[in-house]
Order: sequence, then C-alpha cells, then structure tokens
Amino acid sequence: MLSPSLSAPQRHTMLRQMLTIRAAEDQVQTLFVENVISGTTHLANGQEAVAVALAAHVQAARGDTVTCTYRGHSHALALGMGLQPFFAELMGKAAGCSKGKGGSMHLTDLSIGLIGTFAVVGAGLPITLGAALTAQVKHSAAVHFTLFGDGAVNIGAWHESLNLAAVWRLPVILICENNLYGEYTPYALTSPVPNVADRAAAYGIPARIVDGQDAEALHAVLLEAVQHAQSGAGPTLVEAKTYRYRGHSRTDPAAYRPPGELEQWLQRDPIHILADRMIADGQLTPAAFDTLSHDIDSQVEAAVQWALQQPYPDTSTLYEDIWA
Amino acid sequence: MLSPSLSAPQRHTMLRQMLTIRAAEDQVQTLFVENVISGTTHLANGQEAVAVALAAHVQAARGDTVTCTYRGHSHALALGMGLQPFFAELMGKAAGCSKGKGGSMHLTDLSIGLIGTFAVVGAGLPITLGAALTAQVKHSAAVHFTLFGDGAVNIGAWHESLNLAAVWRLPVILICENNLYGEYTPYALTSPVPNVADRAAAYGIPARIVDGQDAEALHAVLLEAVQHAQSGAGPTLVEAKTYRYRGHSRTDPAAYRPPGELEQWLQRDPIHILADRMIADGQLTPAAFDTLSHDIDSQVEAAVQWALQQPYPDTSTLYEDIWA
Amino acid sequence: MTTLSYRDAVRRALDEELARDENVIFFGEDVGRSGGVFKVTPGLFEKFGPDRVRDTPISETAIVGAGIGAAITGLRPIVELMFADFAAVAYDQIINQAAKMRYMSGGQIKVPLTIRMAQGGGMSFGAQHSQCCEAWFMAVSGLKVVVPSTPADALGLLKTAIRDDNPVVFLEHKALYADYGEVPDAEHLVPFGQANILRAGHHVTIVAVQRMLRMALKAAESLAAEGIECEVIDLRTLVPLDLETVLTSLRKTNRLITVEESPLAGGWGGLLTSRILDEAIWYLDAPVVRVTMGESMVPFSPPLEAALIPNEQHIIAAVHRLGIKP
Amino acid sequence: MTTLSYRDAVRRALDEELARDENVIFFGEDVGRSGGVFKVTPGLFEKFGPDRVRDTPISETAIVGAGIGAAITGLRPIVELMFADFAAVAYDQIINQAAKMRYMSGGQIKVPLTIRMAQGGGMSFGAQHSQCCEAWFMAVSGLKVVVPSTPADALGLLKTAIRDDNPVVFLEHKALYADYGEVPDAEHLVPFGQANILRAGHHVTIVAVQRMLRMALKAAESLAAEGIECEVIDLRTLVPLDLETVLTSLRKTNRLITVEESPLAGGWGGLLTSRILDEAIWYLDAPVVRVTMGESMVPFSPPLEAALIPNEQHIIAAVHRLGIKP
Ligand SMILES: Cc1ncc(C[n+]2csc(CCOP(=O)(O)OP(=O)(O)O)c2C)c(N)n1
Ligand SMILES: Cc1ncc(C[n+]2csc(CCOP(=O)(O)OP(=O)(O)O)c2C)c(N)n1
Ligand SMILES: [Mg+2]
Ligand SMILES: [Mg+2]
Repeated sequence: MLSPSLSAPQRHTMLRQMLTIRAAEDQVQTLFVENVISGTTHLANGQEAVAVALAAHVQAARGDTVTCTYRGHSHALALGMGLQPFFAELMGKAAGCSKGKGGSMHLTDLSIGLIGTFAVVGAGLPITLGAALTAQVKHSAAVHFTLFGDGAVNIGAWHESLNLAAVWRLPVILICENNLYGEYTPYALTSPVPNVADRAAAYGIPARIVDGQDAEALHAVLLEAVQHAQSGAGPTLVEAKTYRYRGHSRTDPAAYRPPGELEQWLQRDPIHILADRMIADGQLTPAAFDTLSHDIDSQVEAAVQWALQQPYPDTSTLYEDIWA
Repeated sequence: MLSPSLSAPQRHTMLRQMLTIRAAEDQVQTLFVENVISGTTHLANGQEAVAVALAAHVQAARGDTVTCTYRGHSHALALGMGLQPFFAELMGKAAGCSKGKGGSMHLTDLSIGLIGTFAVVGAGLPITLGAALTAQVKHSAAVHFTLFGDGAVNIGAWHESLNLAAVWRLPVILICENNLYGEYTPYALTSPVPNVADRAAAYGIPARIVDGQDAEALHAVLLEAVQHAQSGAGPTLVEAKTYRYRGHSRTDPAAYRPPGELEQWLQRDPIHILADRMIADGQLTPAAFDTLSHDIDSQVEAAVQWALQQPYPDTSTLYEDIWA
Repeated sequence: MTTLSYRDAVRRALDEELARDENVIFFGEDVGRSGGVFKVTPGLFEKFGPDRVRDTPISETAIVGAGIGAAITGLRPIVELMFADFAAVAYDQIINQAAKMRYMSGGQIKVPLTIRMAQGGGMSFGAQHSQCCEAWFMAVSGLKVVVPSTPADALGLLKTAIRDDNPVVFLEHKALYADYGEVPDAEHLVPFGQANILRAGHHVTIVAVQRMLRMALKAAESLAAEGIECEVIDLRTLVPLDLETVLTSLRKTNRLITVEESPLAGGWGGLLTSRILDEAIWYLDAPVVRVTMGESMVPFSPPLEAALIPNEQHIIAAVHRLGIKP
Repeated sequence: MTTLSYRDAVRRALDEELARDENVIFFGEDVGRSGGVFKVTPGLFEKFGPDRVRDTPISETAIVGAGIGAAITGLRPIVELMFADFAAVAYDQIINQAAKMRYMSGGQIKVPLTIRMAQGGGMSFGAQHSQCCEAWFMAVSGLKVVVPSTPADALGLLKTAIRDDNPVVFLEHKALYADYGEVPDAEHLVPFGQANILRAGHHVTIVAVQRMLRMALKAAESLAAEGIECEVIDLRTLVPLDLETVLTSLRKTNRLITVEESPLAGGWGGLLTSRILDEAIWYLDAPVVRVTMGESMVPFSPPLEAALIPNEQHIIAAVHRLGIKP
C-alpha cells in the first residue's frame, strides 16, 4: 500500500518524538546499569514508529484512551508524558507520574489518555474494551487503543477481548507490536499461524499488516481503523511488524537471536526511514537532524538531572492511594 | 459428504446406546421433579448422536480419554458407565461412580476413559491436552477427546487450548456440540462468526462441520480425525450442529426459543434417523425397535429402583478422598 | 416497610440505581433478556435498554476487564459473574487489576466497579458451584468485600456498593435468594463497615454472616431455652471490617465463636481472631472456637453436604465445648 | 556437603528428579531453550530433550491444565508459572480443578502435579510482580503449599513435591535465588509438615518463612545482645501445617510473633493464630503480634517498598511492644 505522506509539521512531530523516545530509553539503560533505576525495564528501541503513529491519532480531549504493555515507555512519551515525571517515576521519586508507586511497568497519565502500561500479559485489552463501552454508551466519538505483543495473542484475555469487541462492535483499535519474540522465545514456537493478523477472521473483524518501522504507513493504517471505529463498524486488528534492538528486559543479552538478524533490522531503523524521507523531500537537512538530536539529548539529560534531584516519596504516603 | 454406512452390529450398538441415554435422561427429569435428585442437571435429549459416535472411537484400553461438560450424562453412558453407578451418583449415593461426591455435573470413570464432566465452562480442554501430552511423551497411540458447547468457545481456556494443541501437534480431537444456545442466549449474540469451525484457521488446524443428528456421519468425521491425530498431524476441530430439546438446566423452560424451532429439530431426531435407516436397510423392524425400547426402559427403571435403595455415603467419608 | 425477598431486594437496588444515575450500567451472562440464572434481574433489560443492560459471551475475564475500563472512564458498572466460583477464571482482573490500579497510578485512577456473584452451599450444587469465596478477595488489599445476610441489607449494601468509588466484590448467598424480610419503602442505604447486632446476650459472642447467621440465630434460640444468652453479630462487610462492634461485645461476653461457611484455612475467622488476639487478648476468658468446614471440598451428596456445612448443632456443640453455663 | 545457591538447589532437584523418573516432565514459558527468566533451569532442555522439557506459549491456563491432564494420565509434571502473581490468570485450573478433582471423582483421580512459581518482594518489581501468594492457595483445600527458605530445603522439598501424589504449589522466593547455603551431597528429601527450629530461645517464639525468616534471624541476633532469646521457627510448608512444633515452642516461651510478607488479611498468620487460640490459649501470656504489611500493595519506589515489607526493625519493635524483658 502506498501511504499518503504526511505534512512536514506532522513528520517533524513524529521525528522529534522518536528521537526523544530513543534518547530517553538509552538513558534508562544507562541509569539501570548504574543502579539508579532498580527493578526491571523493557525497552522499545527499534519500535518507536508504532508509538508515534499511535500518538498522532489519540485525542485525550475527545476521551480517547490507550492501554499498552510493560514495554510502554515509548507510548507514554509519544502521547506526551513529560520527561520529568517519566524519569522520576522510573527512579521511584515522588514527582513520578504515579508518585513512584508504579515504576517502569506501570505508567499512567490520565491527562494524556494513558490508562496504564500493563505488566500482566493481556490484561490491558479487556480494560480498553470497557473504555470503549463508555464511548458507546455515551455516544461519544472517542476511540480506544490497546497495544500488545506477539506473545500476548495466546493468552485467554486476548481472545475474550477480540470476541467481545467484535460482538459489541466497540470502537477499539487492537495493535500488535510483533517484534518476533515473546521474551526469549520466537513467535513460530508458540503460534501456529504465520501472522497475528491471520486470527482476525476468527472474530469477523478486519485486520491489516503494516511495516512497523514506517511511521507514515502506520499512521495511514491507523487512520482507516479510527474511521472504521467511529463509523460504528467496530474493532480493527493492526499488526505492526517490528523489532526490538535490545533483549526482552535488562538482564537479557538476547543470545537466542540468529546472527545477523539485529543488523538487518538496524538497516530499517524507523528514525532513519522517516528522516531520510524528509531529507529527500527537502523538509530536513542532515545538519538540522543533528541539531535536533542534540537538542533532544540535552532535554533528556536535563530531565534526568532534574529527576535525580527529586526526593523519594515520604513513607507516610505508603498507605495512601489505596482507596478512593 | 456421503458417509460410508456402518455395519449392522455397529448400528445396533449405537441405537441401543442412544435409546439408553434417552430413557435414562427422561428418568432423570422425572426424579428431579420428584425431588429425588437434587441440585441441578443438564440434559442432552436430542444430542445423543454425538455421544454414541464418540464412544465408538474411544478405546480406554489404548489409553484414550474424554473430558466433557456438565451436560455429560450422554457421554458417560455411551462410554459405558453402568446405569447403576450413574443413577446412584445423581442421587448422591455411596454406590455412585464418584461415591456421591461428584453429582450430575462431575461424573468420572477412569475405567472407561472418562476423566470428568467439567462444571466450569472450558475447564476440560486444557486437561485433555495434558492427557494427549502423556500420549505424545510415551509415544502411545492413544487419542484424546474433549467436548464443549458453542458458548464455551468464547472463554480464554478454549483459545489457549486450541493454540497449544496446534503448536504441540497433540493427538486431540476437539468436539463442539453446537446446540445453538449457551444457557439462554443464542449463539449469534455472543459469537461474531457463523460457525465455531470458522475459528480453526486461527490455529492452523483442520475443522469439519457435521450433522450432529446423524450418528453415522459423525462417526465418519471422527474416524478421520482419529487417523489425523494418530499420524502425528495434531488436532482436529469437529463442529456438530445439534439441538437440546429441553432447557439449559432443570429450571429453564426455554422460553427464549422461537416458536417452531423445537418442532423442526424433533423432525430430525437422532434416534429416528438411525432407526429409519436401519429399517430401510432391513436391519431392524418397527416391532424389534419397540421391543428394544421397551427392554431398555425396563433396564433403566430397574437401575433407578436399585439406586433408590442404595444407602447414602456415611458421613465418616466426608474427609476422605481429599489427599492421595 | 415492605416484605421483599433477598432476590427482589437485589433487583430493587439495581433498578433504583440504574434509574438514579445514567452512568450505572449492568452486564453479565444471561442477565438481560432472560433475567439471569438466579432470576434476580428480570425486567431490567426491558426497562433500561440494550445499551445499559447487556448479555455477554461466556468471557469472565473480558467481563470484569470491561467493567474496570468502563469504571475508569466515568461509568459505574455492575458486572455479574453468576456463581462466585467462576470468579477464579477472572481472578487476575479482580485482584491484580481492579484492586491495584488506583495504587499503581498514584491515585489517578478510580474504579467504581461492583462485581456481583452468588456464593455458598446447601443446595447440592457440588464442589465448583457452592464455595464461599470471601477469602479469595480478602487475600489482597484494594477490594471491598460485602456479604449481605438479609433482604434489607442486600438492598442497602448493594446501593452503597454501586455508589462507592472503589471496586466492591458483592457476594450474594444463593441459598438466601428466597428468604423474605422487611425492607424500608424509602431510599435505603446501609453504610459499609458497620456490623449489626441481631441478638443481644452476655454469655458468648457469635459472629457470622449470611447462611451461617441463620444457623447462629437458631442456635441462639435453642440455647436461650437452656438459659445461655448468645450475642449474635452480623459483620455485613468483611472489608472494611467492624472490629469495634465485636470488641465491645467481647468486653461483655469474654467468649468468641465464629461460624464460617468455608474451610478453616479459607474463612475470615483467622483474620478476625488474630486481630482480637492482638488488640484484646485480655478480654478472652476461653479459647476462640471457629466453627468451619475443616479441611474439605463441598460434596454433592445432600447428607454429606449437610454434615459438612456448619449448622445449629455444630454451634451448640461449640458453645458447650467452651463450658458455657447459664 | 556442598555450598549451593537456592537457585541451583532448585535446578538440582529438577535435574535429579527428571533423571530418576522418566515420568517426570517439566514445562513453562521460556524454561527450556533459554533456561528460564530467573536463570533457574539452564541445561535441562539440552539434557532431557524437547519431549520432557518444553517451552510453552504464554497461556498459563493451558499450562496448568495440561499439567493436570498429564498428571492424571501417569506423568509427574512440573509446571512453572514464573512470577507467582501470574497464577491469578490460571487460578481456576489450580483451585477449582487441580485441588478438587480427586475429591469430586470419589478418589479415582490423583494429580501428582507440582506448580512452581517465584514470589515475594524486595526487588522493586512493583505491585504485580512482588506478591507473596500463599493465601490464594490456602483459601481452598486440596493443595499442598510449600515455602522453602534455604537452599537445602529448596532441594529437599522440591524433590518431595515432585514425588507427592497431590497437587503441590511450590513457592520459591525470588529474593532468595542468590542466597547460598550448605546442601547434602547425597540424595536429600525433606518431608512436608515438619517445621524447622532455626534458633532456640525462651523469651518469644517468632514464626516466619522465606525472606521474613532472614529478617527474623537478624532480629533475634540483635535481641540476643539485649539478652532476649528468641526461638525462630521456619514453617517450611503451610499445607500441611506443623502446629505441634509451634505449640511446643509456645509452651516454653508463652509469646508468639508471626512475620509475614503479605497484607494482614492475606497471610498465613490468621490461620496459625486462630488455631493456637483454639488449642492453646492458656499458653499465651501476651497478645499475638502479626508483623505484616498491613493493608497495602507493593509500591515500586525502593524506599517505600523497604518501609512496607517487614524487616528486622519491625520485628524488634514487636518484641518490645510485647514488653519482653531479658
Ligand atoms: C500472564 C503473564 N504471563 C507471563 C508474563 C511474563 N512475561 C512478561 S513479558 C512476556 C513476553 C511477552 O511477549 P510479547 O507479547 O511478544 O511482548 P514483547 O515483550 O515482545 O513486547 C512474558 C512471557 C506476564 N507478564 N504475564
Ligand atoms: C466459567 C463459567 N462461566 C459460566 C458458567 C455458567 N454456565 C454453565 S453452562 C453455560 C452455558 C454453556 O453453553 P454451551 O457451551 O453452549 O454448552 P451447552 O450448555 O449448550 O451444552 C454457562 C454460561 C460456567 N459454568 N463456567
Ligand atoms: Mg514480542
Ligand atoms: Mg450450547
């Protein structure tokens, strides 16, 4: 499919967001190695295009919402979570988006429509259904997005959610970030059909397979899906073929990857695909790209420094936020 | 599909089994109304052909096993559970197949390969997968059967089981008794695709739709599935289109059925389809049919009388059978 | 006052709250068109329409999850899981998601969700349709757990549950559906965390809920004939737990018996007694006796089931075991 | 004797049992080719092959169910659920099926299944990856519940679990994987239902398991310097529960403290104290104090998590609260 190219400002926004995510996650990795961030983390280097294409469609003011997985830094940042509350959360500081109580796997910011990044595989899907139910009952134009990995399609919650979304024709967009692996196990060992999208027919819903490294192609497919949802026709399953450059989580060296696989994917880096296109179209120069990258690195660095200086939550807050 | 007809003795066996199931379940209904059987029960009047076609393939001596649902009287009896332990179990007597501890929804008889009739929708499927795993690990020729309703296909356990059976190519036969309703709700209100079989493609496994009122057609389809499983090619999904004459459980008058629906299905009664064919083929006379029915009624009646006279389990058995 | 069955009291609560607040919606398996497996909800689908009262597929995980999502985004959903035993297939959504989302989000999220289900035995439904499941939900923090025993409480507590901004597990006892009782005609709300003293006495405090409360009251009646006066307390809600009412009673009776329709390791009595032991051991003049089902499943066979579930006789025996004299 | 980590002790048990009995099989997510998320199981796939050691899809319900079915038909499966918190998605198979099938079949079925999982906090994994989940499984009868605290017990209890003919929930504490300890070189089996007295004392009995045991031992060490001698008991298995060892200790100390890594309503201490209260109230010279996490989830923020989970200081405070003097 030839996707219509976006306007220069739209492309700039997406580029900026991808660079921000990349720089932020590189910092997260460093902070982990330095033990400034503890616990675990799941980086999305290589998958940034999905997050920014998503963000282009999410209108929190309209009531749109998003749920995604523990690999959710990219989505949170693309949707507009500030770098400061982001880093503060990962460090467990009081200024974190969730006051430090959530951590890397549990990012929530209702002001940008982010219900949460879910740490239990498949758990976010039915919750997005509920958000879509609200839209349906209230006759609003809101559209609701849920993201999951290729490994998540084998859990019961996934199936129940696709079925219910189809039966109730809910305004939901189900986005699979198929990065070829669930933890350390390749997709083909756990799923008997070549594509996740091959399962949509079981629910009578449309499915689209899209190049997950091409933010514009993703944007176009999601646009269709949004229109489909808003027309009352129900859910769409979108499968983005993508790749994570790093291991599953910080302790994983990804030794299970066949040699050369990473290198091949690095050739199709989502940031460079967009940047190259913008340069070819005269919307960006290599020098401007470098300046932008540099600016963003500085912003990220500043946010890290800010977060480092923030206090931890007072232990008096321990038993707060349990009950509404 | 033109199914090859079975031999006269095979047909006689199936006919006898169907008549036994019908007579036994009619007695169950009466005993319920008389409060001799308490709790709840789920009758399969109209669905008997599935049970007898299944039973023709299950070889307990080979290690074959079966799991089915709370609507499992028909399967238990077809597989060879005695009428005496059957009725005794339903009455909660010590002589019941499960010493009265199981009841109508929990019939087990390992000697005939019946692992259990499961009261939680979808719970039997993964357990049959495990039985099939044993066969695979031990390189035995055993084949494992699991039965479920049309409503069960929307529960997570169903999905996880089909996927795992496919990925591991387990010798499993997944039989859907599609009787058009899950409790009081018609299939189309809860499933977005016309047939349960339409979902098999999502797991890359073969599916067959078969007339659930025709024991011989069912037999033929199951034979194929057994051979497929034994060849190491993995599971088959078989969808039997059938109908239950009574409501979901004893308290259900089935008011949700459109007028005329039951009457239409009564025209295609599985017992009469087979009996008529046998009469046409000169293997049965109307008089012999009547004699057979009468004999069976007497046997069933005798078993009921026997069970009525059995003692309840001693309360000293209450805390037995918890630990092995 | 009107006389209403427990079943109809639940329906009245649903009806009143659906009518009061258009953000209230209700869904579950067979709850709409056919009025529910326990015949609790007929008429609601017709009255409030298919947007607000829905039949669902057999997908408990999706049902609870959709309830959570709808709750987060502004509705006040009530979902029904039919038999409480089935909550096990949706356990993650209940205890890991609904219960924890507010905390994990640092207080951004609220989940005003009511999860209704029918629990309990005594009806020959066997091991997977007869459990009292409170302990499953009390095991984590973040869920209110409500166990109405009378029609008035079923009405008043359910209305409170629906208006509560937290996830509430609302456990109806299926053996009580046909029980009748007096219910106020006017709007009736029962606050959470207030136990109810159903019978005053000074010899022993008996704490129970739901069907066990009925047994406790019968036992108290019999014991009264012997001159033993039992104070019978209905906890009404297990989370929050009204320890104060129990302690006040103990100060008077100095003896405690709990009656629980669950295995010993799976009741609320362990929590209750450990809290009393911490705060008020000096009030106790005797061992605390928990009358439970011991270590067990619920058998189908009616006489076995009857022997297993605590009844009047078990409670009287416990009182005698404590050596209580008139 | 060899020095082994808790992690390697678990692997040795799996290795020995897979080698001993060809009916033993092992499967779960990422446990085979890549040796497991906690690096507990490397080498087993290579040694025992893809028939007996399998990687699964992310399908916990199917994993547990397949374990049950294989167990019923003659194998002795071990399944891994990775983080214990994920047991919630397979809860029905664990508590309604595995636990009850023997009973519901009148004793025909046996389910020799071991369900391994890693529980517990202290590692900044947040609310859904840090829970101690014993109470979820103790809430119903039919499951043995095992909580090894040392490498030797991890080895000996896991081997016993695999050989047990009942479903066993085997809860490894993830914060202990890197702990080292002495382990016998010869075959080592630890029977279920035998608590272990790790430190003798006469002032107070402290009961704990796993990471809390470490805290209890530290507290006992500090208190010894004040002249207070704590008796520290490791329960090892929660079902079956060795009440006798605790009662014997209580006869000597007359004071009890439990240390539990769970919310107050979700620990094993309620059961323990209610049983003691029933059987041995007269031995108690003081309130029973349960040191728990109160009403809470596990926060991510490291200092918050540290403040929440009971530690040495909390235990010392409890001892002082009881007014125990040298
Ligand atoms: C129910 C459940 N089971 C297992 C896990 C452990 N786990 C975390 S991520 C993951 C792999 C998920 O793979 P995929 O869906 O492809 O997402 P990706 O990590 O590749 O983005 C697993 C098994 C979990 N979090 N929840
Ligand atoms: C997990 C679960 N949810 C709900 C129920 C209640 N229930 C029992 S039977 C049934 C309908 C099942 O319909 P179907 O699968 O079509 O089987 P049928 O009864 O028609 O044979 C339901 C919802 C249950 N037993 N288990
Ligand atoms: Mg993946
Ligand atoms: Mg059906």
